[in-house]
Amino acid sequence: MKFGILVSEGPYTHQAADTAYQFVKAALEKGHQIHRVFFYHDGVNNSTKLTEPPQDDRHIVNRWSKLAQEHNIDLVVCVAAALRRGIRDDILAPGFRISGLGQLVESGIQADRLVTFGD
Amino acid sequence: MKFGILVSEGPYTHQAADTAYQFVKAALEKGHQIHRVFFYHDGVNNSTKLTEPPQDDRHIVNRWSKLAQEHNIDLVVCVAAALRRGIRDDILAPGFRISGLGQLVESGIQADRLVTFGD
Amino acid sequence: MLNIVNKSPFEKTTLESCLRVAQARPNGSALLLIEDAVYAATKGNAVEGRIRDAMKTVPVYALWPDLEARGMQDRVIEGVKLVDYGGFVDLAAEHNTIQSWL
Amino acid sequence: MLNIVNKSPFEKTTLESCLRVAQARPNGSALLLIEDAVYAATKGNAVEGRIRDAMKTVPVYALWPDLEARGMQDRVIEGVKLVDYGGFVDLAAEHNTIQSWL
Amino acid sequence: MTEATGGIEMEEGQSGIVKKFMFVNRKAPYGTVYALEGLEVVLISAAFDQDVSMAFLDDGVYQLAKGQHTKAIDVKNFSPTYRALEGYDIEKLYVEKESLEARGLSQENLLVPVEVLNSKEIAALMADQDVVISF
Amino acid sequence: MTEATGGIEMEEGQSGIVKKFMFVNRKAPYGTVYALEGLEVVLISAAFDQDVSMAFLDDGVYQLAKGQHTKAIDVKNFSPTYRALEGYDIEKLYVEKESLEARGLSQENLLVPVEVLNSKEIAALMADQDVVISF
Repeated sequence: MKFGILVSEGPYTHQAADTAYQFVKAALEKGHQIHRVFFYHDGVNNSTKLTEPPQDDRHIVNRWSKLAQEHNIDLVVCVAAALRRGIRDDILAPGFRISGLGQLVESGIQADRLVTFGD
Repeated sequence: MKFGILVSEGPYTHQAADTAYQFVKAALEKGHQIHRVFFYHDGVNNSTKLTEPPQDDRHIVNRWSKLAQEHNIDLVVCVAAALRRGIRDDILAPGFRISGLGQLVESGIQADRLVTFGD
Repeated sequence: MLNIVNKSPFEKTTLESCLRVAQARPNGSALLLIEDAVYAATKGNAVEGRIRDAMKTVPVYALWPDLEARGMQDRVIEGVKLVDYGGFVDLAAEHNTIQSWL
Repeated sequence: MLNIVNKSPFEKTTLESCLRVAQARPNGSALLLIEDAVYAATKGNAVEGRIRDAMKTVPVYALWPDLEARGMQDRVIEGVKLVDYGGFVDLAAEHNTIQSWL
Repeated sequence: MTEATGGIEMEEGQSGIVKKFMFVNRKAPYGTVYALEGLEVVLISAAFDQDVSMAFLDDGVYQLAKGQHTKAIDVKNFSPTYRALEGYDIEKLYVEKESLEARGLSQENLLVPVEVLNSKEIAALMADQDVVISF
Repeated sequence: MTEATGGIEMEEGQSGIVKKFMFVNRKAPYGTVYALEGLEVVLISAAFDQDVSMAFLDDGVYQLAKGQHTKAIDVKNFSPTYRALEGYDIEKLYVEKESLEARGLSQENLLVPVEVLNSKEIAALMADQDVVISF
């Protein structure tokens, strides 16, 4: 089955980004496909490579990048939401790309299920 | 009277940053002093100069910078919260500085009142 | 003690928690409703009775700019005192301690 | 319809809203409690009756990793079905539509 | 339009698949950005020729309240956008009766004509969707 | 320590003023970061020789629940930090009775010894503070 994922909150502040990651990992382990992970609202803050959490904590941004690299997952950051929050191409972590909201609607059309993680 | 201000949420997502700004402006108009504005939790996202909201919307980051310049206000971003969220010195808007949590406690000690704006 | 609430009473239980504590010892306490909490200052809804009860022991203020933004300017409960940002600053100056119920 | 709730029933009214709608037409609906909503799956508290009532018409699931994180593993109401992240994925695959009550 | 739709050309967007999309609005305006950014998704969805509807429940009904004046809070008043939805062929606006009544509101207090449905009717509509996105 | 305290030297921090600081915790752990980041402020405040207390109300009481195991959610378990507070001379921990009871919890379910007070007693303590910071 093909899942589309919507992440609506930033890393650390809300558990949404953690739960979304665990869901995606579990779906892949079960042999499902991930059509796209779309980051909207404060979710765009998952994508900045400047993030540096304490060493004894999980690194949410790097975790996404690694997953994208290993499983060839499309991580899309909404351009309008990103501009409002100071996320630009030059601070994007590996595996993320900035694009329009149409990519979310398209994921709703193309994926078998769209699952939202937010606040 | 001397006010300390704590801003706990990021710009646009929650109204907290707007209300804090309007409070500070009104306090200054009434002849009060602002001891410091401390940005904690997602509040640190108020400080990035990469922010670019739509042209017909208010520019929350620039609004803080201008206020700091005109009234010589100390805008302090918590270093630990900032690292967790990818806010670094090189993307800081004018008027903001990064420092430790002790600056918040000190503001609680030095100011006559500490007012928190959050979610 | 100036108690500030900024959450809709229909969405969160914050106002109820604040009032539980504030009404247990109302002396010198006031309640200021801002942002989405201004809906609690309006009449004809399911929480109107709660605010009317609170007003018996604690003065209740609401931030006018937030009421107006939400189109609630004609629905304010009689007895709720309206303040602008300047009035908010005055309230903060008049009370020794300020608690934002986040 | 898989209904997902992630907010504590003591903090927000989300669970109540979700159940109002889901119980009005329970056919084919399920409820999954995750994150802070797992407190609703525990017994001895003020909302236990609400979940027991909901279970009469809608199957209720709770995410085990979130229960364990919060130290609530020994308090789960009998009849609430426990899932891990893999079980969450299965539930999402089994239901045609998924609604996160944010 | 290609930028707004995320670089997806309309030929590609119109893949022939037509799904039922429901956008569920449960939050008040201005206190948080969800109502505004939710509306942005709805407008973009209009370009994809899908079967789009919006449901307003709980504090989401406040988004449609008449008489919003945001000058004093210095935030953009986006309530006129609801009136523009018709021009995007987004005409299915459902409001839950129970939510309206709990807030002492009625049809006359709303910016746009809507269909008022009870919880059971809203639930039936939701169950019939392919994609539900909640803001 | 100077980095943690924001570059404030202890001589300067110890300005001679001693205020009553109360940190009010009303949110559950893990669902949001407020409990964890709130605790970080409390620990720093210990360096300033102020009269510090913590109050746990509403879902904040869940922060103190015994038996937290966070391995499966891959988030750091910070509950042992509450046991370390005593070492920072932060010994005034108040828990609201009404909040505990609504959640079916009692003193034995908590990680650390606390003083259980009713709403009225908590309100009296709050009114007596100079600074109240809520997370």
